[in-house]
This record gives sequence, C-alpha cells and structure tokens, in this order.
Amino acid sequence: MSEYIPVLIMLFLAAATAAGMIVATSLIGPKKYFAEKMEPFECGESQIVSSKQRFSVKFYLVALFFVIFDIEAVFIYPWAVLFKDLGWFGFVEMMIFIAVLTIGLVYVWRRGALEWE
Amino acid sequence: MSDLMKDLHTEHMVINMGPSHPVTHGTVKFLVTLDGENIVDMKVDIGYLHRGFEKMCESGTWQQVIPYTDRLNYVSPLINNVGYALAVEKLIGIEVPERCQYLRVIACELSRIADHLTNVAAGGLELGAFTAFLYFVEARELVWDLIEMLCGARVTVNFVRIGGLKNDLPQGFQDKTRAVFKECRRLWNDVDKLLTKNRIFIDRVRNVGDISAEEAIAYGFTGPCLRACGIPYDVRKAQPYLVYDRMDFEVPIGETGDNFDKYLVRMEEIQQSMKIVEQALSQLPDGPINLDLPQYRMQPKEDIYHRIDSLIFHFKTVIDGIKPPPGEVYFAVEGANGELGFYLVSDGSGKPYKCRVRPPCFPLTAAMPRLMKGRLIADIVPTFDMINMIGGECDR
Amino acid sequence: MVADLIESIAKIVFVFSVNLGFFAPVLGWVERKQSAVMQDRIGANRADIFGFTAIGLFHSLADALKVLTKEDFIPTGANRFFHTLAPFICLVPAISTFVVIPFGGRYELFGHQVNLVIADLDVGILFVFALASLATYGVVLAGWSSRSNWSLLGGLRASAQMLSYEVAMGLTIIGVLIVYGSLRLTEIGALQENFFHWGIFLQPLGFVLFLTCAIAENKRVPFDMPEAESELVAGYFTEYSGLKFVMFWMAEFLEIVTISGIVTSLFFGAWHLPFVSDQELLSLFQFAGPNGAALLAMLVNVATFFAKVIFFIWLQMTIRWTLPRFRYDQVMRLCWKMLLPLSLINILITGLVVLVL
Amino acid sequence: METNVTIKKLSNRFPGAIIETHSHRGDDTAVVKKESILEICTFLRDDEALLYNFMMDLTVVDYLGREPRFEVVYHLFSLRHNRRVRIKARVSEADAIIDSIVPVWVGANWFEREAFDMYGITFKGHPEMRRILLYEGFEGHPLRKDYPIKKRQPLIGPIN
Amino acid sequence: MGVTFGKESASRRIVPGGTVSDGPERLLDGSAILTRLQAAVNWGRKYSFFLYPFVTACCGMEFMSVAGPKYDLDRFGAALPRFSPRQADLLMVVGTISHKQAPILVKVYNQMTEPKWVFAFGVCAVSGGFYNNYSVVQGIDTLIPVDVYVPGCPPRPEMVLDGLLKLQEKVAKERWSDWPRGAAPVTPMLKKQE
Repeated sequence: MSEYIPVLIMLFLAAATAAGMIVATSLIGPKKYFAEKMEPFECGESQIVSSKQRFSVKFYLVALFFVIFDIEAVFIYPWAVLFKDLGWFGFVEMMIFIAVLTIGLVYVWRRGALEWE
Repeated sequence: MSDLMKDLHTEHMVINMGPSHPVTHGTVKFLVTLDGENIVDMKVDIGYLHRGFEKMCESGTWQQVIPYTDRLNYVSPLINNVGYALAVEKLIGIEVPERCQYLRVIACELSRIADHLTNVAAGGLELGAFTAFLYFVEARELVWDLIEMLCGARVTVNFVRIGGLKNDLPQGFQDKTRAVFKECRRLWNDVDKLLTKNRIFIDRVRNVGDISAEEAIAYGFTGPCLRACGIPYDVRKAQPYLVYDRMDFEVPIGETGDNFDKYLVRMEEIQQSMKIVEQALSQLPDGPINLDLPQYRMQPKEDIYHRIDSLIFHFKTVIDGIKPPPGEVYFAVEGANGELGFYLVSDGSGKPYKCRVRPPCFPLTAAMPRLMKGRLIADIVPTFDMINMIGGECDR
Repeated sequence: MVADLIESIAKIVFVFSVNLGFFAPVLGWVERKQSAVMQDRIGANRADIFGFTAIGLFHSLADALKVLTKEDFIPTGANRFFHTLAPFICLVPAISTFVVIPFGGRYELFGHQVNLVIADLDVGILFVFALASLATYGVVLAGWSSRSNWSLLGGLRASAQMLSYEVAMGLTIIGVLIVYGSLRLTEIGALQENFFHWGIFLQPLGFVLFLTCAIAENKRVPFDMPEAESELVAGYFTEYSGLKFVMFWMAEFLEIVTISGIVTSLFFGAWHLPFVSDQELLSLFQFAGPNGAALLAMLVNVATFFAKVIFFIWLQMTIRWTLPRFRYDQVMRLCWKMLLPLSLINILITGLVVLVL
Repeated sequence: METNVTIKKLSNRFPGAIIETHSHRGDDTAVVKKESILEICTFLRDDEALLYNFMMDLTVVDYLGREPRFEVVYHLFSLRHNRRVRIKARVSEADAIIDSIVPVWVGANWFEREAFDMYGITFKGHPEMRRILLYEGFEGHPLRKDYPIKKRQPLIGPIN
Repeated sequence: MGVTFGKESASRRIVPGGTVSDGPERLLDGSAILTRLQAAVNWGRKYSFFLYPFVTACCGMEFMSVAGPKYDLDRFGAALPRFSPRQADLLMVVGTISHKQAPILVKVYNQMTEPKWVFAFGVCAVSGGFYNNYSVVQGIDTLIPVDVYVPGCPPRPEMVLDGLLKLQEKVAKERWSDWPRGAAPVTPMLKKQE
C-alpha cells in the first residue's frame, strides 16, 4: 500500500493548490454585485427559459452506452495483461465476449441511437 | 430513434443566439428553439445596425449620398459607390468616359476580391480554422494596400463621383497590382490547401444550408448564393454595365447550393476577379476620367480657382447639389453578395427624393430559418457565414 | 525508509514544479507564440520587467496577475457550491495524473534504488483513466451549475463527448497491454528499450487512435465542442471569471502535458534514446564512476523524456492551430462508428499476431 | 427593341387595372390598381412570355401632399427573358392597406415587413406583420416624409 | 494622433502627466508596499487585456485587420477575444450603436466583471459619427463610461494601437480605489414588449 502514499501527497498538494487558487481569487479583486450583472449571460438579452429543465434524452443515452461499454472494457484489462499466459483459449473466449459487445454496438447503431441529426 | 423518443417528455430550450454573439456579427438575433442540439424553430431578428440610410440620403445632396453608400456593404464599399454613381448617371442620362469605366471596373473587382477574402476568412475563423482566417486577412491587407493607393482610404473609400472619379490611377499601380496578386495567389493556394481538401471542413460545410434553385429564386437569392445553386445569373453578364462586356471571365456555378458550393464559388470568383483586374489594366485606354459637364461633375481645381464660370458651377453644385431631371430609375450592379440595386426618385431638386438600395443579403438572411430548420445548432455557423450577411447592408 | 521518503518528496517537488511552475505558464506562452509563428505574426512581446521582455514570456505572468485580481463571480440562481467546486475538480486530476508516469528509469545511486516515477502503481494506466474521468465531472458540473443555457449546452456536450471518448480510449489501450503484458507504466517503458519495440511500431493503429481520443478527451480543437466559441460563446465556462476560468485552461494545458507523457511512455520509448540501450548509456558515462555514470544517464533519460513530451506538445499545438472544428454529431459519430470499431479490430489483430508469432 | 412587351401584355390582360405606364430611361413601369396587385403579380410570374420569377425589390415612396400619398414599388426580374419591370400601386394614407404578395414570392416577406416598419403600409395576408428594423415600442414610421430626422425614441436613457 | 483619454467621472480620477501629486490620496494610498503591489497589478492588467469584441459595423473590418498579421494586436497582449463578458476586461465597442442595440450594450457592460475598461472604436461609437438621426446613439458615453476614444471612420489600425497604448498608460496609473466601477449610469426607459 505504501506506493499510494506519494499519490496521496500529490493529491493533497494538487487540492491545496486548487483550493488556494479559489480562495485567493474570491478574496482578492474588486466586487460589485447588482441584479443585472448576476443574470446569466445570454448574448445581451434576458434569459427566456431557465436552464433548469429537462433536456434532450440523447445525452442520457450516451451516458447509458458509456456505462455499458466502459464497464465491459474494464473486464478486458486483466485479460489483456495476462494475455500471453492465457493463450488461444483466452483469446477465443475474449473474442466471444467482444463479439457480444459488438452485437450491442451494432444494435444501438441500427436503432439509430448514434444519429444526431 | 423516434420510437424510443416517442414516450419521453423533454422540453425545448429557447435561446437567444445574438445579438452579441461571435457568429452573428453583432447585428442579428436568432431566437432558436432547440431540442437537444437540433433546431426545432428559428426566428431571425435584424435591425440592430439600422442607421437610417435612406433618411440620411434624403437629407443631403445627391453627392453627399456617396459616403453613406460606402457604409452599406462595408466589406466592398467600392461596388456600392459605383452602383450609386451609375444609377444617378442613368437618372441624368449621361455616360462617363471610357477610362473612367475601366477604372471603375478595376475598383469594383478589387473590392469584390476583398469581400470574398473577408467572407472566406470569417468562415474559417468561425469554424475554428484561425490560421486560414489570418492568411486571408493578410491577403486582404494586401488588396487594401492597393485600394488605399488608388483611393487614399482603406475601408470607407468615397472614391467614385457622379460623372467621374476622385482621381486617376496613381503612379506604379500596375506594378504594385502585379506584386500583390502574386502574393494573393500564393495565400489563396495556402488556404485552398488548408480548407478545400480538408475533411473536417468539408464535413462541416457540405450538405449544410442547401437549397434548390427554384426555392432560392423564390426567396430572392442573388449573387454567389444563387450561383451555388446552379443558376448562372450574374448582373455583369446578364446586363453588362461599364465595360464588363469586354472582359473575358467565367461565372462559376455550383450544384446543390450548400455551403461548400458557396465557398467554392467565392474562391473561384476571387480568381476571376483578379483576372478581370489584370485585363482591365492591360486594356486601359488613355483619356479623361471625368465628364466635362460642369453642372454635374466638378471642374478641375485649377479651373475653379482661375475661371469664373467654373467657380460658379462649383458653387452651385456644392451648395444646391446637382439636379437630375425628375424621374425614377432602378439600376443594378453585381455586388459581392448579389444584385445590388439602387432605386432613385428625383423631384428635380438637389436632394434625392428617395434613395432606396436593394440589399442583396436581406433576402438571404430572410431565408435563414428555412435553411436551418431541423439542423444542428453548429450548422448555423457555416450557413450564416456563407450567406455573408453584412449588417450595414441588411439593416441599412 | 528515510531515503525513500526523501526520494518521493524530491520527485513530487520536481514533477509539481515542472508541471505548475514550468509547463502551465509556458504552455500559455507557447500557444500564443506558436500560433503567431504559424500565422505570420509576431505574437505577444511587450510585457517587460525592467526593460526585459524575454520574448513575451512575461505575458503569462501578466495574465496570472490580472486574473488573480479579477472579480470573482457567481451568477444568481447558480449552485454556489458546485459552481466553486467545478474548477477544483477539473484542476486536481490534471495536476495529479502525472504521478504514475515515469520520467526516467531505475538507477542505482549510492546503493539506493532510484525509480523515477512518483508512484509505481501496479494499476498504472488504469489510475490515469480513473483520474481523467474525474475531470468529466468538473466540466459537467461547471455547465450544469451555472444556470446559463450556453453553459448547460456546453456541459451536456462535454458529458457525452468525454464519456464516449473514454470508452474508445480505454479500448485502444488494450492492444498495448496485450503486447507488453503489464499495466505498470514503468514496466511498459522498460520494455521499450529496443528502438523497434517502441509502441509506435508494435501498435501503429493503437497510437493514432489513442492520440485522437486523448485530444478529444482534452477538448482541444478540433474537438472543442464543449467550449466551441462560435457556437456556445464560451461553452461550459461561460459564467466563470478570473482565476476560476483560467483554472479550466490550466487543467487543459496540464492535460496536454499528461497526454504527451502517456503517449511517450506507451508508444515512444518512454525515457529511452533510440538505438541506445541502458547498458550502452551507462558505459558511455563510465569515466564518471558508477554513481556519476548513473547520475548522468539519469539526466540524459529525463531530458530525453521531456524532449519527447515537448515534441508531442508541439504536435498537439500544431493540430490545434491547423484544423477547423468538428460538428458535434461528427465528433460522436467519429467515436462510436469509427474509433470504437477500429479499436475492437485492433484488439483482434493484436491478439492474433501475438499468438501466431 | 422589345422594351415594352410586358406593358403591352399587361395592358391587354388587365385593361381596367393599369392606371398609367411609362418607360423612363428604359425602365418599364406600370402603375396598377392596388386591388389587383396580387392577381397581376401572379400573372407576371406565371405567364410563359414573361416569367418574372424574381421579386428583386419592394419599397414604398412617400409623395407627401399627393393623393394617394404612397406608392408601393415592386421591381421584378425575369431570369429567362433577362428583363425587368417596375410595378407600382398607389395607396392612400387613410387606407394604407395592400394585399401581400408573399403567396407569390416568399422572398417578399421581409421586404413587406420593412415597408410596414418604415412607412406604415399594412400588407393584408402577410404571415407576420410586425416591425423588423426598428423595435417594438417605436412610434411612427421614420421614412415618412413628415417624420423628423432627429426625433429619437431611445430604448434606454438618457435621451441623446 | 487623435486619441484622447476618457472623461473624468466621479468614481475614477485620472491624474494626467504621470506623477501622483502630493496630497491626501498619497497618504491614503499609503505605504510603499501597497504602492508596489498596486504597480505590479497594474502592470499585469495592462499587458493582459482579454477583449470583448462588441463588433457591429464597418469598424469591424479594421478590427479584423488590427488583429491580423500585419498589425497584430497580440504584441501588446491584447489578442485574446473572450465572448463571455465574465472573462473579458476590455469592452471594444466597434461600430455604430443604434437605439435597438443600446440595451444590449449596456447589459453586456453591466455583466462584465471588474475591473473593466471600455474602448470606443471609431467615430460612431465616440459620437455617433455622421449618423445624426432617429436611430443612432450619439456616442456610447451617453450609456456607459468610456476610457479611450479612437475616432476615425474607421480609424486606421495605427490609431487603434495608439489608443491601446494610451489605455495601457492609463491603466498603469490606476489605484485600488478606482475599482469597482459598478453598473452603467443609465436605466431602461422604453419598456420592450414581446
């Protein structure tokens, strides 16, 4: 576990730097707040609809695909590392797994979930 | 996808794109209704640069309109100058000397080159190709050097006079033109390499903003946007004015009218315009550049100072303005964006009774919702750019 | 134990200062200057300290001072906590991803084993992906919490794009893992001692795919959909001002460095000089005694590594200033319909070749 | 020259609707009754010998002190025959309404809105008759001859 | 050249000529450290303008040239256009401002974060130019405070660069107390209807 100590130190340093920056910038600098300034920017006009609304479902779909494909990709990592030990058997087995993955991709593709137009 | 989406309730996002937005040139507002990234509906609001052109024209004399025409299409002011002067000359019923006509052709084409360079440059900039943008700005800078040499100003030139020109060709213009065009062609080739065969650029512009020829005509498209649809309508060829009938040049046309065709048409027109300038310079005849009609065109300064009749005419034309006979004319020239028409009404006084300009990019901008409906928000960028909406001209 | 600690701290200080003290400000300058050179311009060169301009390097300092004293701003209706948290989440992984990238080999110095990597984790490359995917949250939160429609669109684009490319990036790397049989970046680096065992030769397709995915993951032109200026004003950080906004940029610049580091480690022989093996290098510096030789070899290796990193930074900058921007659907199509199948094919081919040979 | 083919054809087809014609400086012009503008425009667009497929320009001239006060001016262009024609319809101030020609040329949409904005002529049947160059809340029509050139109606103060 | 400093306004006093006069403000601004710090910050600010290009009209063409290779605004550290007012320091008002545009300009100005400067680029922004009619604002200083006026129709790029240098001089002389500047001193009058 000891090799993780430097990682923690680094993370801590990074966090301290980032936090320091945020604190510094929020302390330093002139401040003046008034209603018009605090409105969200929309090209010099007032916002018509709030951004807190339901937006297009396509973005959620991508998130779903990500979960599916990325989780499966994670299964491939240990196989890849031990690839030479597993030999042909492992290869064929993993190819079947990837084929299943590909079928999923083809399905998604054919259903048009990857189209944005 | 639609079967998946059917039961899902999502709200459309209505968003102001503009007026102060990088793609809208600060003078247009697109009220875009978005479904995710797709444009469901679009409304265009213009008029943010309405500067009262016609009202200003009506308040000044006929000559005083020329500076205002400069600021119509400020990317190619010389064409506006020439168009207005030609319209007034048609109203009076005079024709300028041949040398003047050649010089006007040169001026027009230089302006057209600058306009197309700017347009393609801005297109590149907005698609993220910053380097292509700066290459063409550099090329435009060279063309502007030429224009500055000719007129004394870079952007708003105020060069053309009714019945003549402000001045004759300066010394060494031919040589400078040759040098500038050589450099321009080099930069043109660079940008051609950077964009025309660039897969990303082609993907962004091809099959976007396409329109059929019939529809384009119904919307009143002219200029490169109409020619991109395959209609070879060019005022310079259809109703030749000045000495365009003596010039040998081609009118490039596209096929589908999409942004790529518009881009290609503009790129090719830069080349053709350079050709025209070179021809005009080689054919340039000697002779006067101004009409010898003191009631319309100011006499030379020496005469004004030394001859009483010239002085009186000078006085009369400056104070009262020139007085075209009553009547009305419409005269169209090929602007950089399309047919630039001037409709003038004279009541016989020194001031224009009505000075209407037909702005070529006005109907083009009006077609934006038609071009954009059902497209992606990113498609607004190249489409609006290739329409080349110029605020001064569209809003006047 | 004490020596280990000193070594670790020395390495951390080194990486930290190189990243934040050198690369972050200098890359801002490089971006300006390189674009200037490519565009026939001169570029920033006026900021001076006592008359010295250092070819414009001080402009980065001026920028830093300016943004630090700029007003800090959070729009009303924005989620103040997440709005503040977002740049933090973006920057922290960007700084700390470098811990697993080896910037040199193993050396025997004064009887002490020096391994020039801050943390030689056995999950190595996975750690990079883990931290990199954290940055996605920063971007999405920034877009979501600002209550601006442009930010929201930018954030949505970012979420979809970064998630998609993470899948593709994860799969492109598998070819390399098959070839080298390890997740440890130090091991992968050590296996590339022979010039012809560099990843670029063993995994040419993997290299191209990985670089593409990495640039897309970093949201740089031509993949800068989430901040596409001409479409979304400034995308997900439209509502950020001053230093918070620059933190996103710093994160971007640091990620350029990290990407260059990973590409170098995986595909470009890590710290190795071409055609010179470690032994040869050591014997070259025999005149300085065993410790001196190790030290010199270390210096050469570190220099080689950073030279390669700088080359890849240059490459990324060149790409950024040459290409126009993709359209959003094209970016997604490229990922799901081109890169993903290609990376699967890459796995297949690599597996077959490795097994047959 | 076959300059006034259009005018001849128009006069034959709509003898009652043509008020006057001229060809000053070669520009064929026909002043028509405003009631028949839509009909005439459709005819001009569709007749095989004319085919005015372009509606190049639409504007209004304000002849203050004359009755009817306004003239709506249409400039048409035929691509096939390379010919132009100017059609004018007179509109009085009291009844400043004319038929919209958007059904004939869709491109006339914005031109008519501009005419409404600048001169206050209402186009009947126009899909969206509202201001285009000026803002909602602007009172009056600035290009009318009786609108003072410097009469400002700023959206934001102070008045300048 | 024809570049002038902005008018003095209540919240900002500019000391022309360079030296800060002896007087109460010297005591107020106090210690040498503060002055040094202020000088350093001003140095940073003057070499790092992020522009907000509020480009509307003809002057935009010259603005492109100024940013272009021949004149290269980037030399002065002012090349980075930020289209979000939060990130911009220098509002470049390039071109004519009509009454329809005026609320937009004021809003963008108001939405900019402190410190912020305004650059009136071209005679239309300076005074309305020769458009003295019903639709054009007679100078943006009737709406927002302006720091540098660069007349010309449009101004030549050299003039713009000169104006930028003048602005840098001005920024170098600023004091802490000059900030924040706050909202534009105008209020909406005509209510807009949708």
